[in-house]
Amino acid sequence: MKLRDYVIRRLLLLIPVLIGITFITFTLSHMIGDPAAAWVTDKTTEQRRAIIIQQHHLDEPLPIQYLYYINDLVHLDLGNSASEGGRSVAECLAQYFPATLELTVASMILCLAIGIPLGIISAIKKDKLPDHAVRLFSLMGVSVPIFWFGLILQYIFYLQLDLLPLGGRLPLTMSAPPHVTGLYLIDSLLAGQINTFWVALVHLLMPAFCLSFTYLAIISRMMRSSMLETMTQDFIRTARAKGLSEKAVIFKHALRNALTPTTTVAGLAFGGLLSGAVLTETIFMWPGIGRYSVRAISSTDFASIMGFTLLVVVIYVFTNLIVDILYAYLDPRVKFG
Amino acid sequence: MAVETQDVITGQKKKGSIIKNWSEKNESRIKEIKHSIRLFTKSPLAMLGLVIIVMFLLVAIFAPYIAPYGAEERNWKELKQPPSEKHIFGTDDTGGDIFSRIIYGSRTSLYIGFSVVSVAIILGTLVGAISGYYGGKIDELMMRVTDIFLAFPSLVLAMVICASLGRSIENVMLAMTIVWWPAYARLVRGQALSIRERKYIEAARAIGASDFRIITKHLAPNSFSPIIVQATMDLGNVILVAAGLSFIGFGAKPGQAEWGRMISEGAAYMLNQPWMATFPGLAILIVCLGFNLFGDGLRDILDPRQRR
Amino acid sequence: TTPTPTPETSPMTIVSMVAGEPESLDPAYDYESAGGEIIQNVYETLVYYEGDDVTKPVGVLAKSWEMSEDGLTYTFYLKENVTFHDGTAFNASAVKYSFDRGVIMNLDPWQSCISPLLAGGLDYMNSNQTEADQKAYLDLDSVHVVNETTVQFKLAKPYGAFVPVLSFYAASIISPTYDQAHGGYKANEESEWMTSHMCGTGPYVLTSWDRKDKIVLDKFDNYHGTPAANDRVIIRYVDDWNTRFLAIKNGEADLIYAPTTYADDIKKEPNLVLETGRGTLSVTYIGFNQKEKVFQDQRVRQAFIESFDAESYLKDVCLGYGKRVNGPIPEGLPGFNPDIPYQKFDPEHAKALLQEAGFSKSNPTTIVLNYNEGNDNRKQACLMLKDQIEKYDLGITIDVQELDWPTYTAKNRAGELPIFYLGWLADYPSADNFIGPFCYSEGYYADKVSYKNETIDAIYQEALYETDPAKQAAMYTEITNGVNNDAAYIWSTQAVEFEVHTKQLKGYQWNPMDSHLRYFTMYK
Amino acid sequence: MSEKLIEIKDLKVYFPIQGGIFSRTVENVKAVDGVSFYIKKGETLGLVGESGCGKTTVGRSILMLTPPTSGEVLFEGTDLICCNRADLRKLRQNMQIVFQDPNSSLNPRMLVKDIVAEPLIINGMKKGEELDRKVAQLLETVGLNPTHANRYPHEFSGGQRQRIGIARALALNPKFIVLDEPTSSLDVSVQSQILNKLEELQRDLGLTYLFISHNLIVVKYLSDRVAVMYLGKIVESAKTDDLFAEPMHPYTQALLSAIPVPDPSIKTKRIILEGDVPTPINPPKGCRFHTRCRHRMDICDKVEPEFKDIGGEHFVACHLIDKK
Amino acid sequence: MSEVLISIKGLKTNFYTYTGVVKALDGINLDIYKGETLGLVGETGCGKSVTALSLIRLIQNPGKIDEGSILFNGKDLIKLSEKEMRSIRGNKISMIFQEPMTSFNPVFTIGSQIAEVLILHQKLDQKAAWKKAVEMLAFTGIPAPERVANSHPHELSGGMLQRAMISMALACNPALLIADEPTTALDVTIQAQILELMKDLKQRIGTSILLITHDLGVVSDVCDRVGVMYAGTIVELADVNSIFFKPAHPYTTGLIGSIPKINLTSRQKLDTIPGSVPNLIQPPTGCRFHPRCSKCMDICKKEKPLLKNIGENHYVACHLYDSTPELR
Ligand SMILES: Nc1ncnc2c1ncn2[C@@H]1O[C@H](COP(=O)(O)OP(=O)(O)OP(=O)(O)O)[C@@H](O)[C@H]1O
Ligand SMILES: Nc1ncnc2c1ncn2[C@@H]1O[C@H](COP(=O)(O)OP(=O)(O)OP(=O)(O)O)[C@@H](O)[C@H]1O
Ligand SMILES: [Mg+2]
Ligand SMILES: [Mg+2]
Repeated sequence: MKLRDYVIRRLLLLIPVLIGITFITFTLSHMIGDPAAAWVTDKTTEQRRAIIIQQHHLDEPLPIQYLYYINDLVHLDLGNSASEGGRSVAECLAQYFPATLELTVASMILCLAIGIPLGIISAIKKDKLPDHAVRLFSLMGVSVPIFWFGLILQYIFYLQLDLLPLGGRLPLTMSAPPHVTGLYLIDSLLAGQINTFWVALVHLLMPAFCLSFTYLAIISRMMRSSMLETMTQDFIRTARAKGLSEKAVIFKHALRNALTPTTTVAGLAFGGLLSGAVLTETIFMWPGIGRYSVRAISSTDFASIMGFTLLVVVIYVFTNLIVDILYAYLDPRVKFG
Repeated sequence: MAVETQDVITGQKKKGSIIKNWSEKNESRIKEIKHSIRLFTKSPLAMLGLVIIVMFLLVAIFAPYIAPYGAEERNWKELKQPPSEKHIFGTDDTGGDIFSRIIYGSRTSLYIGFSVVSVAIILGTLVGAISGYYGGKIDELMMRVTDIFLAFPSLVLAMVICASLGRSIENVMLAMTIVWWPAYARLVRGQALSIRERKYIEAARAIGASDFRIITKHLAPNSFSPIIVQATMDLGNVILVAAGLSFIGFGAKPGQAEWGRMISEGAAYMLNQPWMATFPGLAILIVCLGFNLFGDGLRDILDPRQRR
Repeated sequence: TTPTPTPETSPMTIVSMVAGEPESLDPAYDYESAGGEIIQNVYETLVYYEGDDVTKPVGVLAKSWEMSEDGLTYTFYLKENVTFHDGTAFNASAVKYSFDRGVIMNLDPWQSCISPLLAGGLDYMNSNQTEADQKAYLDLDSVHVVNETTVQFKLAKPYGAFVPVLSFYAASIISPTYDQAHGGYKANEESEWMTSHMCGTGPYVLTSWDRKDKIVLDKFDNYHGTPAANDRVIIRYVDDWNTRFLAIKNGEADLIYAPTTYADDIKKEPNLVLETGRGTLSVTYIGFNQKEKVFQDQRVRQAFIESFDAESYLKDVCLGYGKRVNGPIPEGLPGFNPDIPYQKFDPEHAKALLQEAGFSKSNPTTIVLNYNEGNDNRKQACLMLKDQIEKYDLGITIDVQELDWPTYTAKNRAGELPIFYLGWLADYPSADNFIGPFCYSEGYYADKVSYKNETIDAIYQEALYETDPAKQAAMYTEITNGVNNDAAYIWSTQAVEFEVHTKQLKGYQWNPMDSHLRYFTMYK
Repeated sequence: MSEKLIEIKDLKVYFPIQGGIFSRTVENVKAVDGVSFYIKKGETLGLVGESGCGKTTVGRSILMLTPPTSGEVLFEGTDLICCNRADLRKLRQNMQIVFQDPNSSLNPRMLVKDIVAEPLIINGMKKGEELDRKVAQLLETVGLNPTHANRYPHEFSGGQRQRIGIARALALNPKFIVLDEPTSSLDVSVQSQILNKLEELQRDLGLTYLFISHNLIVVKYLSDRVAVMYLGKIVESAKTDDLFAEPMHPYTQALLSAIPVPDPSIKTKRIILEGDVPTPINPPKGCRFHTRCRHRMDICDKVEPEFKDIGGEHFVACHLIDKK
Repeated sequence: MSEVLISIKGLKTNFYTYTGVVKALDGINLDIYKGETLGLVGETGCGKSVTALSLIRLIQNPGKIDEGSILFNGKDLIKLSEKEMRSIRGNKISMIFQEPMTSFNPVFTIGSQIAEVLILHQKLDQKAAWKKAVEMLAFTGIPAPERVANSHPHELSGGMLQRAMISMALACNPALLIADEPTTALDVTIQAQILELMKDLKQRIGTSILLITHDLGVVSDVCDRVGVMYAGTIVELADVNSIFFKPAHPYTTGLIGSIPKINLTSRQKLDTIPGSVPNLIQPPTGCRFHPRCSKCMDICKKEKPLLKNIGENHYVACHLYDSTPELR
């Protein structure tokens, strides 16, 4: 199959998935007693409620309602956020998303930058002390409650050592760089505010590390096992028989092959990071969609919870798609199927 | 592990058929188990994991004998006490002894972990085995369904389900089961797909075995090991996610000895009473680490490439 | 270019850090304290109080007022030369506009406190609020412009506490020009614009509102009274206690909101001042829902009351930051009677009562006790009660559950909570703002918990129109005793003022009617 | 030795390949594309050919393990393709298969006795004394020590595992066994053990074999007749000695000359075939072998040669024969 | 006979596994002459591959060469540093493997993988190496070598890849080519192509070849001399005719007898060697073949027989020949 066909096929396969996702979110929205919950707050009067029910066709039979629901989604009408003073959910998401994006991308970079070398070391030193150490470290990563880890990091790096700020994107006394992308690191550079850039970077460190810890572990484990797997392959023996040095064998022949499966995991990790942001952002007072969703939960603001979920799922689905396509593109052996 | 075989060929064929003696009958089984144990004991990390899990189980079982105070015993005169001889991990904001509460909390965590994982395995295995074995339309349909579930990051899906079901441990467990089964379905299906191609399945079909027999006798036992590994590690993951959900407000009731809740209650006092959040967090970390270490070790043992 | 840390901590800027963000800044809509705080600093009411007194209303936008003989008409004479933030002049029509707007919009604070008092207000509330209904109400002209500086209120029935009601921030006066320029108002609908914009006559102008982050108020230069002692107030919304605490320790904040649980930590800080001791106009209580079978039995209610060790709760859990209450009326309000005894803690008697009521181990019962999420003191109180009752070993399990605030209030409103911990904060400083909700069978809470005592209802009706304070106080005492006899509520505590600021901050003032703080006297 | 036990007529087995955007069947792997042959009672038919030419598929479809796309598979005159499940199950007891790879053909989690007993249990035998005796007897038949019945397959050597597979195949007293490269993964010394055993069993039990192999020498040793397959078709079939003495089809000739003969005194001149076997997805038009044939003629890439009897049970599909 | 190229003496290689020490090679003695093709046959697991890998010191963990020497050009390969050994691998001694499909790195082109050896050992630059690589491909009879050089391994057939493998192995004109079952994974007709090629190359370049196989047919076809291995020992070493027509060791006799002969006309029972290969963790004492030997004597169970010369270049390790006077 050609790459183009493969891409088209994957995109088409996305349709049932997206329908399924909306079906699930629709079902969940209708499970909470009040289908109008997305548009009303506890202060909405009965009269107003009736109007809303009519406006959003909530009195129609369920299948019809589902179509209206999809229609609303397509028009980015995700309802109003009760926990945000009734602002539209889409507006809230747009406001908070850049912070989350900045955090997750930074974590992703940390994940790869630390996880891959660790995995390689672990594979090369299999069953030796460095391997045990890396494995223990990475298993710690998947075992640690991320929200607790955040607290401990704060306790150590802020309270005890006073090296890093407690939370937030910038100090309370510093104003945000002019809004262009919403990513402070980029915006501050664009505006030439080098100091803001550094300060924002320092603020990013702890939450990004905290968030990346889990996936760093997963990536280093994946890297280790795919590296080990690759090292048993026949072509490695061939490379050695050619007289190549061990370094060349590992870094030229094994690494390329072992990296490909790791990219897929990295793609999955991105979705995981987004959801991990729920907990991390809460701990680090990071004004992103994760913290927004937790606030929404604590006030049963269902429209916001749903909006958050849909956004995350859609991003997740699309990153996976992109990663799969990339994978197919990178690995000459992959048969598109 | 070829057997010395001269007796096979050179005669001395014992009349009297298969031996009835138990130990001889099960010699191979015993040897298998011994072999696995030996492999296992060679891995220090896996052993550490096992020790942790066993300790954890013992703690959960004998909680009332170990814990100096009750799970919900509160001394209203001793709020937020730092660790001391009387309360080795200190007390919380309701005067509960944190040490005792952590011990009792292991029961909750185990209960959640085992219920979620076992139900997810049963459901997932059923769907996965059927899907993988039959393939075709059924497979296509079931995999699309799991696709949809897997399109959600697990914490997020569990979160919305909890949000719409309402707050209780039972709902958290239900939500997590809903979140977890598709992964097992996928795993088992993958196994089924690869095992389906093995010749012994074909051999079974050639001797007229029914689908039911093939699935239960041949497919299931052979797809067992990755599931066991996954399940072990998932016990840790489930405990972790449950604690996460508890942290953001789903799950345990106020005052209940549950680790996630204890952390979230303690978080507000991190500045001046850090023990309140630290110890329950450590408990989660250690237990999950135990399951993960053990699972990781199991994976190595059950991986045929690692054998011998 | 240089980094731009904006000088938010420069001398004349006061930074206050609080927990919850306003829902709305519209006085006709907002009914919670975070919004109330901003409204009280930007808008003004006709009357308010001085110092920490709440017994004697003084004029703010009004110079003076008088009540008609029959108690049905109030005439207010307004201050002159008062301008709104948009430059337009304040006058009697502005008052009329604001009141008509509140009634017509028909939202929570108005429905519960103001509309029913005005002539035709109740009818309008009970109508469908169609255009015709609106017109019918407006035609009644219950708020009547006599001249530029005189305005008359016509009441539906005589009501002794009408002037205090006008100090409620919902009765703030907004600029009609400004509101009209931004869409005006509609029935049953919050005004989108006025939710996030303000135009009043107060000492501060709303400069900006960054959602979930901060609100900036700037000194209003044309203020008619004593101008604010500072130039700018920044109110930051920081949910996390640790951050707030660290911020004030680091000098990034001048005042913070602090829950009482942290009192010890605060007192350890040499640079901080804890302002406390004066009682707020609030009562926290545990309500029994008499729709529930268990709580129809007065012995059970009584037993629960005697199982709650309010004394210890105050001392050990609240660390003494709070006062005991003997009934619905908090100390400091006219009508409060210190002679009414506190409910007593008597576990043995309670146990006997419960046994008598038929509870035993062989017939286990579970009772769900609710409170709202995140309120640690309430959690502690509930668990305390639970511990005590379960100690009797009579097969009673108290299932303490937390609910998020919207669900909690919704369930409460629907009367679905069997037993719950709640608090009531005065809207306006009058005993009937407490007696009514708790004791009158159609009052806010009594209705929810199906409490009804006809004798009390009768006394209440009478007391409402009683203009003699002493007589009225006696009636309230009678009501309180009656309610206590009926074992209708557990009276838990009256909260006290609890504010933290730095030593550098001067000019701190506090009034129980302040919805948190009013900043114009503060300086550094 | 004349009655036909198995007869295959124009058997076709296609495997669909899904592709395109909607994963529809875009092409077929024509694994077996019109194969006819018969096997007489008590004889062994050898089936040889290069890897991927469809040998296994033929064997599997005789047992209905792969449903044929079209054609007839007659067992003692009954068409298996039209049989219902119940009948098929009965008939199947008469037919068994032994696989190439003894490692994957035995369930690693079952004890040897359970593996051998499984066909008996499935066909209604109860667990107990009698079953044990039968299993022991089967193991002895194939030359294994019955005391080893309580072991796992991995505790045996390759040759022994293959014997377990044979014991399982024999359990139901079949008349016909498909031997799919039963020795190709074994060492020569072990191969000879198995070949001897197969020979012995055939003699003792009167079995009929379809012996699939790519090792012509082994085929020659065991078979009465040999059929040569190329890319889904049989190109030549004849009595073993005839075929080896006088191969008619150019492919058979090349194949015969290509086998390295384990005898240094024989130095044959190899016929080296150029190139690789084409894919069975789009097999060459006309004669499938024409792309690699030394004697290619004009007609070869246009007309498919007929599979003709040239006398003495010798069939060939080649245009050269027509010319002669 | 011509000069000795490589001389292996008393080579012992062990694998230290969880279950025990696998004594894979138990003192191998073997000379490879210049220009000859030496076949190494034996059942699976008898140590053929381990011998080959030991020769170029590519035994991986948990394996270790514990004893012995490998003399090559006057140097003992066992004693060389890893760096010196690397300069020999792929250069003086090169190796090809059984599975051509998996022996190439899937992510690089064939040409670049061949060029890599040339750059490494002959210090050619990128361009010259590529040119030489294409030449080498053409040398092994690959049509359109340019195209093949630019292909990724998965785009080529097995036969093609094995040719490319051979091109790569021969790129630096090695003195010895080790071929570990180079045709086992291939089809008969393709196998014939590769065997022809090897015979052809042997004539053209005169490299010594160590051909490992378990196909006696292949051995008889291309080898000059044959070593028969059993359970980590060489039991017999002789020219190909002697092995086939005058096998001396009972194991060799059994092996030769167990192959069906092409010229048999009627079925006759094949010879068999009873039993199976022993477990090398606890190998039988004395002669490792004794439990399966039909001519087993008491001494066989106790003493390990040494490789003895029993005729014109015919060596055998068996106590049956203890009394035979050495010829040389
Ligand atoms: N289940 C299947 N799906 C798709 N294609 C198949 C399937 N089974 C076999 N094929 C294809 O059919 C063709 C014939 O396969 P078959 O296994 O019958 O060959 P064979 O002659 O037995 O080969 P070998 O000697 O390698 O065992 C091959 O090209 C193979 O790829
Ligand atoms: N990595 C290893 N770990 C443990 N034992 C090993 C390892 N590699 C080889 N062996 C053992 O060494 C012995 C010789 O193996 P070797 O691969 O040389 O056999 P071979 O003659 O090449 O067999 P084949 O014909 O199957 O390739 C075997 O018994 C094998 O079990
Ligand atoms: Mg096959
Ligand atoms: Mg080998």
